[in-house]
Parts: sequence; structure tokens; C-alpha cells
Amino acid sequence: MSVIAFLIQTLRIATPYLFAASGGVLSERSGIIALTLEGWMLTGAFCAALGSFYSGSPWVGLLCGAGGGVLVAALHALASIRYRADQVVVGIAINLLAVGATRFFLRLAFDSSSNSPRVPGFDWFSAEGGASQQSASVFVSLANPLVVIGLISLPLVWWILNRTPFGLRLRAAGEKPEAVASVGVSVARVRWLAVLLAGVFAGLGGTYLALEQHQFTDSMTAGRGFIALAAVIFGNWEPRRVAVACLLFAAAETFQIRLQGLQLIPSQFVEMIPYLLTIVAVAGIVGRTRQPSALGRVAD
Amino acid sequence: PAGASKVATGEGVDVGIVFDVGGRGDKSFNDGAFIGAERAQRELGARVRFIEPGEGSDREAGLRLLAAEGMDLVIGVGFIFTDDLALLAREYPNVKFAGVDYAVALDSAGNAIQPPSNLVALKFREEQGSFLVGALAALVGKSKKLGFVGGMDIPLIHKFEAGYRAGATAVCPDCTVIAQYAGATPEAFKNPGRGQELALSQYQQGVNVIFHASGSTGLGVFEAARRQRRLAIGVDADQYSEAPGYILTSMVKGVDQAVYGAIEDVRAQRFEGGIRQLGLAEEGVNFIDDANNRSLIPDSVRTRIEALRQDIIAGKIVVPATR
Amino acid sequence: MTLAIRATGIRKVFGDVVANRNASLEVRTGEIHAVVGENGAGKSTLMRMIAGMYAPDAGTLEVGGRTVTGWSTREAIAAGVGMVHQHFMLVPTLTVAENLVLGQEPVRGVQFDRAGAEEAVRALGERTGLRVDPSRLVSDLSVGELQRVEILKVLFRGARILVLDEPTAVLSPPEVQDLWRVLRTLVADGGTVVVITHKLDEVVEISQSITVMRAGETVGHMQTAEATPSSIARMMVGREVKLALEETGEGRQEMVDGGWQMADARGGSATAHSALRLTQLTVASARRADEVAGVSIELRPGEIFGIAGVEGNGQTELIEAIAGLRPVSSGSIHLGSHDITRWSVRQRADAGLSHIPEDRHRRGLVLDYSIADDLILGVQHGFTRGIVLDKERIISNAGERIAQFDVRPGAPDAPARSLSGGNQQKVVIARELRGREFSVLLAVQPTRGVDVGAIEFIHQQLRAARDAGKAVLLVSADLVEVLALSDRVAVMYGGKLVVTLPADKASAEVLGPWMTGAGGTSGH
Amino acid sequence: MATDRAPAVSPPGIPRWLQPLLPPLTALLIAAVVGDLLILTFGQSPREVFRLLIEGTWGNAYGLGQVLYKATTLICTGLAVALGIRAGMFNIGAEGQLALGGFAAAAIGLLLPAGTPALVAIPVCVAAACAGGSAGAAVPGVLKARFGASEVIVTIMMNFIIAALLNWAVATQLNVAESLHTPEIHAGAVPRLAAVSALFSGSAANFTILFALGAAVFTGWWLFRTRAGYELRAAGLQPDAAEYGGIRVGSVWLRTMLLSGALAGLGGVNYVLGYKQYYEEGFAAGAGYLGIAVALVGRNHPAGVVISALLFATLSQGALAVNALVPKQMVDVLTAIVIIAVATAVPEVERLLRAVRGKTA
Ligand SMILES: Nc1ncnc2c1ncn2[C@@H]1O[C@H](COP(=O)(O)OP(=O)(O)OP(=O)(O)O)[C@@H](O)[C@H]1O
Ligand SMILES: Nc1ncnc2c1ncn2[C@@H]1O[C@H](COP(=O)(O)OP(=O)(O)OP(=O)(O)O)[C@@H](O)[C@H]1O
Ligand SMILES: [Mg+2]
Ligand SMILES: [Mg+2]
Repeated sequence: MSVIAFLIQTLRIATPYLFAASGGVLSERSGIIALTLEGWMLTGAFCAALGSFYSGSPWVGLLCGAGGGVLVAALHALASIRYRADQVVVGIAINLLAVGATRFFLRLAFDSSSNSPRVPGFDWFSAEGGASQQSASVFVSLANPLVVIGLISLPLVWWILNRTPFGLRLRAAGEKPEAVASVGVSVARVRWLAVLLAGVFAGLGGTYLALEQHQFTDSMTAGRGFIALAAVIFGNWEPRRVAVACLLFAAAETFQIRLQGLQLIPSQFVEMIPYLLTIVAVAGIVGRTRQPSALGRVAD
Repeated sequence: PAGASKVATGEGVDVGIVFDVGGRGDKSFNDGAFIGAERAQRELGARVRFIEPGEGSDREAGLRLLAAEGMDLVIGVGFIFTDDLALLAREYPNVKFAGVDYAVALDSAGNAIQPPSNLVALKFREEQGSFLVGALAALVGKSKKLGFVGGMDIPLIHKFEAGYRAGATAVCPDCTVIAQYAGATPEAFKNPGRGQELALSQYQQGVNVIFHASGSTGLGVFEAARRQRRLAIGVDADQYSEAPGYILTSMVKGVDQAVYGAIEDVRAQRFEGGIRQLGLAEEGVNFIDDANNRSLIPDSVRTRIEALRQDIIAGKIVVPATR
Repeated sequence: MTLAIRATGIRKVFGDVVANRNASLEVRTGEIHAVVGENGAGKSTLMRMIAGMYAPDAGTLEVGGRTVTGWSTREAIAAGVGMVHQHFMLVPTLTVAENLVLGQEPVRGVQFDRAGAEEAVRALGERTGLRVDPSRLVSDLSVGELQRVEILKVLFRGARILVLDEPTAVLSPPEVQDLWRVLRTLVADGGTVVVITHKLDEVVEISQSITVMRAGETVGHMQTAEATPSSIARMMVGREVKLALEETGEGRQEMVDGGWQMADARGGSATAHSALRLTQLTVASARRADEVAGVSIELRPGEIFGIAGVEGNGQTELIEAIAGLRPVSSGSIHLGSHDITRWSVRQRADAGLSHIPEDRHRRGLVLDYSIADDLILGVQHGFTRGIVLDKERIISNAGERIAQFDVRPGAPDAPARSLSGGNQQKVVIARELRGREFSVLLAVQPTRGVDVGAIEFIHQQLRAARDAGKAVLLVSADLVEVLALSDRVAVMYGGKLVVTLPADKASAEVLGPWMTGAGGTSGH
Repeated sequence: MATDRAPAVSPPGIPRWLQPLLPPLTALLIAAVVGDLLILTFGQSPREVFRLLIEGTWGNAYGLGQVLYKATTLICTGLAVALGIRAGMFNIGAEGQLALGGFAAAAIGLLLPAGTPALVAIPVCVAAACAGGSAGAAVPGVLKARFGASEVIVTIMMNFIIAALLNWAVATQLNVAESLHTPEIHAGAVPRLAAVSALFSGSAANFTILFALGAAVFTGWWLFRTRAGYELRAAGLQPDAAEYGGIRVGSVWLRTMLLSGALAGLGGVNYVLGYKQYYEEGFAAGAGYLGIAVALVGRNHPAGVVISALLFATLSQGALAVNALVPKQMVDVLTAIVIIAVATAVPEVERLLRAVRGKTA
């Protein structure tokens, strides 16, 4: 029972990571640094809440969330592809922008600096259903279309990358954009598509957060985009390994939540676990990572 | 000087309020202050200006801006304004200041250091309110395990935990409290996703009631309560509407009343500086017991809690403020 | 005969560099046409406009009689124009087949049809005789194979007009012959080929007509039948030059006024201890543990020891190990009497090791540094007062080197990036030969991609260094160059020196087979 | 023999001295236009808002003091980021290093006995701040130098780790009841500017700005005049060439990271020694990330960093001044827009300038 509860909690925590990391893989494999995952998620979360609130339907919220992700992704693409701006700088700026802009519009739409009102979410089998046994109620949290989409998002990215013509071009654009250009394929177009698609995924990650909580809260992504980016790197930009990394980080967090109850070590130290794990991974102490050769490079 | 003379001529008072980082709409003490100020606008004809500061030095700058404009009363919402208020109160002796959650320092002998005479420290005895909801949770919860979710892991929040624990063990000596915190940075007050997961894991461990003191993070605790059909206890303001039916009660702080009171005092020219401790006796803290949640609380429990309240007011029970 | 390509009055500007000013080109259908010119003459730029990669700023371009000025790569490909670039345009992490079909992927449903792609590639290979395993990763291929994939890639897209930018720079003689065979088949089928090369003997051998470019302009056009390497060279630089090919034999007597102190090094120390001694040197690379597999060389002062061989046989690793840029797995390196096996780059350099690196863009120069700053790279600690750089001496040093080596344009504060390849190489050589004290020089591909005028000059400098008693370890893929300069010649293959001969016993005929790994069986 | 370079003539009508300034100016213009639009959505007059903004900052001594105060921290983090970039490293950890520096200064200030002469205490505390920042940067530095680990990721992760670590230290080791800060330091306070000129009275501006300006001069000298700077820039521009030139790139990276951390840590002095005399949880919030913007707008040149730090400080202080008309979130948005505009407009305008020069050649 507690093992199942552990796994299910891990899965729930992993869902936003899986989404955002999917976007991260797509964007980075095409050569565009995905430091903006956090900002894409946050905007996605805000737009999802907005859409769900005004329409009364979480499905509209879902669409809006994806659209919100795409919107900022487009800004990112415009700056870093069309105008060849430094991707790390633009990434950080867009993260700042997302925090500022969501607050700004939160003020404008709901006259609050911190929360939106409650919005409809996906709770098909919520408590009212009468599932009184604990085990049933544990599984309930998985009966959410976003959890399901989240679970298949990285496999989907894997399929796109390794089985479609677009994926082939995308990988080539991230490794050697000159080669792609030399055969008459527009690197910019490939990267634009990759980044917009990445925006969809990351936006859905934010959507999950907002609809699970039935509201948008200022800065509610709380660094999850960075954890997802870490998972992308930890997973060596390989969808399957990235998925494992997401689950691993989520498991570490679940572990932390459970360990904290025992009060063995100060919570601050437990909190560090995922970050330390990431540093250890990036340092290559557990195995070398190799980033796409053209990552962050401006293509002429 | 300008401010003082205006009051004398009987006009409405000018009030400036600087919010804590959460800002307006936090459904918590910033909103409490806002509600109090609005009421003063309506009923007392006060003119109120709000400022939402940014990082560190902006707090002082915001207060200074208002003080320099000749406000009659400048209010800082949140303990974080303590030093800034003390500083400005000395610099602007003709302006009145009020600090919500103002942190009173102790001198070497352990006595409270009095703030300047034009500054009133509006302090709430959160531990007393937390004590009552702790007892309530233990009596209503039908479980030997109680939950607590804090925001940032800092002494200020430990105060809630300490009172809650004390209240629970006072009525149920073999009860245990599972206390967890959402994080180590101020972000921990804004992470409902984490709050939900913490709450879910506590409910799964057999907890039936969770008290949160974690800002927006607590909204995730309520989500978990809905999902698990368990109970949660709100904080600062009446949070019943966040999850109707699943909110056992809320441990409320009378920030609105305190702010309104301070404005009224200034208007009536009976403002007095010093420390104003707002505990159960002063009705500065309380728990919600109204039409919404009356059915959740058996009468026997209500009687028991009232007895505890009287004991605390009478000083027979001293609630610890540290864990 | 119709014209396949006709370019007139082409102008192309990059920022503040005018790459083409009044370039023209006429290529007849069915011929092999050579384009020659010094480094930076604008050859590649002109070809890229033909292939649709850039649009000209002025002028017109016609292909097959149709005006196509400013078309796109895609349009060019559709019209049957394909270009094989100077630097490979292949994605190392993809397979041969994936690289070939990139942009024109066969599909089954929405999925990429990998089997179909491989089959198509295999079929094309059969048809053209350019066989490469379609399922291999490009990163695993040899340089010659990469070249083949590049040509296949263009042919796969149905190119009828093939533009090749310096295709032979990295090939061994037999591979060059293979390439010529493919090109001849192509034109026999009615295709057209434009080849850029710096090797004038190749021009004479393969082309039917020639266009000569200088400083962004087309300065001449001739039929190959009426041309000789020297006449082409004359037109390229606008004066007489001595070609490496003609130098063999006379080189030894030649004395250049280089201002060297004529030490007694030659006679005296040749019999004494060696200048550089490698003992059973083994070096690993990322790919394999024995990229260099037990190489021993003893280099005497006053000799040029040439290492010929196709690229990728461990030469890079060997030189990097000697220079201290790569760790040694086993064996030892002695510089004079010092065991330098574990020394740092700086220690080795200070002990008298000079190094003209293989890749001037990556290693030899900081492209965004000024010429003056690049002229002290590696000896910067000699240009300081305390911890501060001595600006005055850096500038005066630059003035001297620029004058000595005729670097053009010669503003010391111009960025190295703004120089043409040949002039960049001169900066490196000026620094390594005159900018420091040294006893041993590692010279890797010292004239790669450098035009004939500069080649002549660089060869003179290497000889002068030798004559001044320095030991030179020369590595070059250009067999002619190795033969022209060296006192002893070795061939490196598979990480080993498979044969070492004195210069008078060595020739292209003897060494060629060793370079392809067939040396042992060729009967010598 | 080569294609001659076009003579470096100016495009007609654009004076030469203006050319390097043109890209950032264009960016600021774009940001100003976007800002106007945002202000209009709130139904306010852009002219009025900008007038208030300037009045509340450069318009009076107090506002100016606040701008100088905020600029001081930003100069430090901006220099930290710029130095890293010059060596080819993105130090996104200035945020954490700044916090660590501030904490170290406070901790040492608490250890020193009260009454330690300022001439001793200030240098000791400042050194502690630098050392603290360096310590935070050492982890990414070592990992980059030793294992080639991406400093971008490691510094981001370090920001989270440092935040948790400092939270633990303040919450459990050095806490003052009911606060998020340490006790006041016993020695090492840096005097306020107000101590010299009553004009600045009330503002947080203090003499740390001299340290910051000194650091800027030092950084410029170090980068462009010393051999270490030569090697640092080479390692940044072309690590392979630097290695060839006998430069130990790994150790250059490590040293630069330590220096960069020290610069960021120095920023902590401003708040801790110069303003509050204690370390407070979250005092650094955002200043590290803003340092990236400062470095970028300042084009990684120390002089540029100082100017752009003043610009961002003006925006930040101005946000407070215009709070009555537009919410402060608007300025957050505007700051981000400035960064994006600079990042995009600078390369674009430079390309245009080059093209114009080429055409007239
Ligand atoms: N049926 C197929 N259709 C299209 N492409 C294929 C197919 N099978 C393999 N590939 C290609 O071959 C390469 C390796 O294929 P393989 O099936 O081994 O993938 P993998 O090892 O599961 O994934 P990865 O390459 O991401 O590790 C991929 O780059 C993919 O593009
Ligand atoms: N994309 C570019 N941006 C800026 N300058 C360029 C670019 N491409 C070429 N140049 C410059 O234009 C000039 C002509 O270059 P090009 O490559 O056409 O010469 P080339 O004749 O091919 O020389 P090489 O024989 O060295 O290959 C050179 O000075 C080169 O530096
Ligand atoms: Mg595989
Ligand atoms: Mg070329």
C-alpha cells in the first residue's frame, strides 16, 4: 500500500516535470537553450486558469494553457531565432517577464496580486463519487487527462525525434545547422516549430499545476521548470533517459516529503537533495553528458 | 506637522499602507489590512493610499514616501517592517505609525523594548488561536495523528506549530502531530502544488485534520482535503469558501479590526503608541464557529474548547510560542 | 555548346569585407571547370551564390540560360545545382542514409521510412560506384568516406551541375584518383562540374577550362590545354612564383635571407644528441586507445622530418601529445636532454618547442584578438612588466613581424578574423618561427588552404629554419609538399609509422600505397 | 593578396562616436515604446508616469541616493556576470553568491568584538563578503574546471542550495526572534553617504559605492591590462587556442569563477554593512539575475556595467515613485522588456551598421 502510494505520489509530482522536460528536449535538441521552461510553464498556468475561469470548462483551460506556452515560446523564438539574441539572456529575461506579466494581468483580471479565484479542473472521480477506500482514493488522483498526457509526452517526443522526418531535421538542426541549410531546409523554420511545440508541452505542465490546484497562484511553478531542465541534462537529452530523470527527481521529492515527517534532518537539507543530485549528474560523476553540438549557437 | 493639524480641523484622516510582498488579494493578512482600511474609508471618511514594495530597501522607501507626504497614519503590514517602522517613527515624530505583526525585541534582561511613542505594535498571539484549533482538531479528528503544514521553515511559523501541538496534546496526550514545511525560501509560501502533496501524504498516514500556516501553499492543502474528503483548518482569515465542507475552521487574526481600530484612534485623537498584544482575551485571534461549520463541531467539544479559552485568558494555561 | 552557368558583374559584401566585386564565370555544359585563386579571392563566395546560399548584392546569375539571380538553396537543388562544401556539411550524429535524405525524407504514412532511405542510398551507391554503408554513423567515417557521402548527397538530389569546393584538400592520392573517376563519369553522362582547388597540377589534370580570381574579381579565363601550372600561378598572383613541385632537388642549396644566426648546428650537433626523441609513444583518443600506437622518432637538429599520410591516422594526436595538448598513455618524449613527457604546454614551449598547429582557426589564433595580440599568444609572459602587459613592446613586436612576413593588410590592431586564410597562417608562422626561441618546430599542414604565393614563402621559411639548425617535424596530407621539403620521410597509417625513407629514396609512387595501407603488399 | 577590407568610413550622417552607442540606445527606445503601451493599458499618461519616475529618482537628492544605493549592488553583480562572460562562462549564480557574501559579512561582523576600529573591521568584513561569494562560486568553478560541467546548470542549482543553506543558518543558528534576520553586527558598519552630506539623509546610499566603483576600475584593469586578463579573454573567446598558447584554461575558469563570486559577494556589503547592519533572508532577491541584464546592457565592459546598473536602479526606484499610477508589476515587465530588447536589438543594429558601412565602401 505505502509503496503504491509512494509511486503514485511520485507520478503526480513528476507530471509537470515530464511535460516541461518534453518541451526542454524538443527545444534543446533543435539547438535552442530551454532556460525558459519556468516562464513557459508559469504563463501556461496563468492562461489555463484564465481560460478555465471564463469558460467554466477545464478543457478550454487546457487549450488556453497550451496556447499561453506557445505565446511566450513564440517570443523566445522571435528573439533567439529571428533576432539571434543570446539564448541564455533571453531565457532569463522571459522568466522575469513571465513572473511580472502574470502578476500584472492577475491584477488586471482579478484585482489580486497573488491568487486567481477558484477555477474548474479535472476532477471526474473526486471525493463525491463515493470511493471510500483509501486505495481507491489514491488512484483517483491519476484519473486526470493531464496525468495521462504527461505520461505519454516523452514517448511522444521520442517518436517525433526518432521516427518522423521533422524529428530528423530537428536533430540535425541542433547538431549541425549548416548541413540542414545546405540542403535547402530552413533551420529557422525547424527551430521555430520545435520551440513552439516545446511551448505547448511546457504550457501543459503549467496547466496541470493550475488545474490541479483549481487556481493560479503567483509564481506557482516554484522552480519546477529548472528541475525539468536539470532532468533534460541529467537524461543526456535522450527522451527515455530524461523520463527516468524526471521520475527520479520526483521520487526524491516524494522521499523528502515522507522523510520530513520523521524530522530526522533539518528540512532545508532534505530540500537540497534534487539540486545536489543534479549537480552530481552534471559534473559527470555518474556518467558523461553530451549536449547537442549547436546548442545555443546562432545559425546564419 | 501637516497631518496633525488636519486631524484637529476634523477632516478625514490620511492613511498610507505598505503591503507585505504577498500584496493585495492574498486572502490573508494583507487583505485583512485592506478590508480594515476600506471600512475606515467608508465609515470614517479616511483617505487611504496603498504601496506594494519590492525588495529590501523598498520597504523603508515606501514608508518614507508616505511619511514625507504628511500622512496622519502610516501602516506597515507584516513583521518584516519592524526595523523600518521603528526608524521612521523616530525620524517623523509627528506622524503616527502602526505595525501589523510588529516584532518586539527583548533587552538583555528579557523585557520587551518599547517602540517609540508614535508607533503602535499590533501583535497577535497566534499561538493561542493555534492552541484552540489544535485542541479542536484532536477532539474532532478521530485520529491520534494530526497534521500541520507550514510555509517557510522559520520561527515565526513555528509559533503556529507550537500552539497547535500544545493544544492537541492538552486534550489528547498520546496524539502526535506530523508537522511539515513547504520549503526553505519565501517561495515556500507560494507553492500550492507542494502543499497538496504534503497534505496528501499526511492524510495517507492517517491524519484526519490538517492545520496550515503557509499562505498560498495552503490552498493546495485544501485541494487535498477536498480530494481525500478530510478536514483542513484555515489561517489568518476565514478560508471556508476555499473548500466549503472541508474546512473545519480557520484560525483568524483580527487584522482588519486592528487596522480599523488604529485609524479610528488617530481620528479620535486617542492614538497611543506601545505594544498592543491581541490574544484570545482581546479577540485579536480566534477560530471560526459560525453557520458554515457549526455542524462539524459537536457541542461537547465546543464546551471543552470554551473552557480552554477561559483558562488561557485567565492565565491558567500558558501557551508556548516556540516548539 | 550551351552555357551551364553564367555569372556577370557579381558583387557580394559581408559587413565591411567585399568578398566579390566584379566576379564573372562561364561554365559550359558537360565540362569540368576549375576555379583557382588565392585565399580570400572570393571563390567560395561566388560558388555559394550559384548554389543559392547567398544572394548577390549586384550582378546577374544564369543557370541553363535562365536568370536565377538570388535564388534559394531549395530552388537551386530543384534546378539540379548541387554543392559540395569546403567544410563538410554532414551531421555526425546521424547515419549516412539519414544525412543523404535530409530534406527529402521518404515517408511511410507519417513516419520516416528508414529502410526505404537506406535502400535508395545503396542503389545510388551501386549506380555511381560511390559505396558507403548507409546505416553507419557519419561520425565513424574516414575523411575519404565523408567526401563520398557529400558527393552522394548532392547526386541524390539529382544534381546535374556539381560544384566542389576544394574537394581534394584532405584526400590521399588514390582517393583523389577515385574522385576524378567519378567526376569524369558524371560529365560523360552530360553533367557539369565546377571544381575549386589550390593544387595546380590537379587543375591541369582534370579540367577543361579555368577561371582565375583575384581579390574578389575574375581576372582571367583560359583553356586548360593552353595552360601550365606556372602560367596559372602567374595569373593568380600577378607575378612569377616558384612552385613546390619544381623545388624538389634544388631546395637544399637554396639560401634565404631570413636573418638567422648561422649556428654551427648543422654539422656539429647532428652527430650529437637528438633534438626531439619519441620513444614508443602511445596516445589515446576519444574513439580508441591506440590512436597513436608506439611511435618512435629521433629528430636531429638541422633536419626536416616529414610525416605523410591520409588524415585521421593519428597525426593530430601525435602532434598534440608532443605539444602537451593531449596526455600520453605510454612511452616518452625528450626535448634535447629533457624528459618532457609530463610537462605543461607552457613548459615545453619555453624549453624550445614551437608549433604551427593544424587548425589555425581553432587553435592557432584567437580570431577576435588583434593581430598584435595574436602575435604574442603562447609567449605572452615575455611581454609583461610585472603582471601588466607591455603594450609598447607588443605593438613594436607586431610591427616587426608584420613587416618581416608581409602580412596584409598590416594594421596591428585589426582583428585576426578580418585577415584572409593565407595571411592568418602568416601570422601564426611569424609568431612560431620568429616570435620566440625554439629548437624544434612542429609544423602541421603549414600550407593547407594557402594559395601558391604564400606556399612559396612558407616553404622558404621552413627551409631557412632547418638551415639554421632547427629540427622540424612536418606533418602534411600533401605528399608533394612533404617530398619537396623533407630530409627524411615517413608515412603514418593506423597510428604507426609504417615506413621511413631518406628523401632521395622517396617518391609519390613509392609512398602512395603505404598511405592507403597497402604498402606492405605492393612489392617494394 | 586578400580581398581588401572596405575602409572604415562612417555611414553617412552617423557620427563615429555614436556608433557603438547606437545598438543599446535603439533597444532602450524599443523598451520605452513598449512601456508607453503598458502605461496606456492602465489608462495613464506615459508622459506623466515618466515625469514622476524621473522626479522620484534623479529629481531629488533622496531619490538619487536610493538610485545610487540600488546601483551599488547591481554594479557588483553586473561585474560578476560580465567577468564570467569574458572568460566564456555564464555565472547565473550571482544571486546565491551575493546572498552568501552578505551572510559572511554579517557573520564576521558578529564575531568581531564591538568597538573594533572601523579601519580594521570594514576591510575584514568586506574580505569576508568576497570570500563568501567566492565560496559559492567555487563549486561551479571546480566542477567546470575539473569535469567540464556546465556552469549554467550548476550555478542555477547552487542558487537553490545556497538559499536553503542560509535559511537553515538564519533559522536555527543566528536568528533574532520573530524576524528573518541575524542580530546586528558589532563592528564593520560602512557609513552612509548621509554622514557626509545631509542631502542624502534618509537614503540607504552608503560608501559601499566606492568599493563597487573601485571593483569596476579594478575589473577593467585586470581584463584589459594584465596578462591574466589577456589569458582570461583568450580562454573565453577560444579555449582551444588558449590551451595551445600554454594557458591552463581550466584553472583560468576556476580563478575567474572565484573572482566573479567575490565581486558578487561584495554586493552583499551594500545591504549588510552599509544599510541594515544585519543579514536578512531574501535581501538579494533578484539582484543576481538582474546582474545578467546589467552586464548585457553594459556589453560586458566595466564602464558599461556602471552605466547600465544606474539605469536599472533608476527603473527599480522609479517603480515606487509611480506606484500610485501604475502597479509595480509594470516595472517588472518593463525590466524584462529592456533585457529582451537589448539582447535582440544589439546584434541586429550592429549587423545593419556593418551592412551600411559595406555598401558605402
Ligand atoms: N523503423 C524506423 N523508422 C525510422 N527511423 C528508424 C527506424 N528504426 C530506427 N530508426 C532510426 O535509427 C536510429 C536508432 O534507432 P533505434 O531504433 O536504435 O532507436 P533508439 O536506440 O531506440 O533511440 P535513440 O536513437 O534515440 O537512442 C534513430 O536515430 C532512428 O532515427
Ligand atoms: N560569411 C562571411 N562573413 C564575413 N566575411 C566572409 C564570409 N564569407 C567569406 N567572407 C570573406 O570574404 C572573402 C572571400 O572569402 P571566400 O571564402 O569566398 O574566399 P575563397 O576564395 O574561397 O578563399 P579560400 O581559398 O581561403 O577558401 C574573405 O576575406 C572572407 O573572409
Ligand atoms: Mg539507439
Ligand atoms: Mg573557399
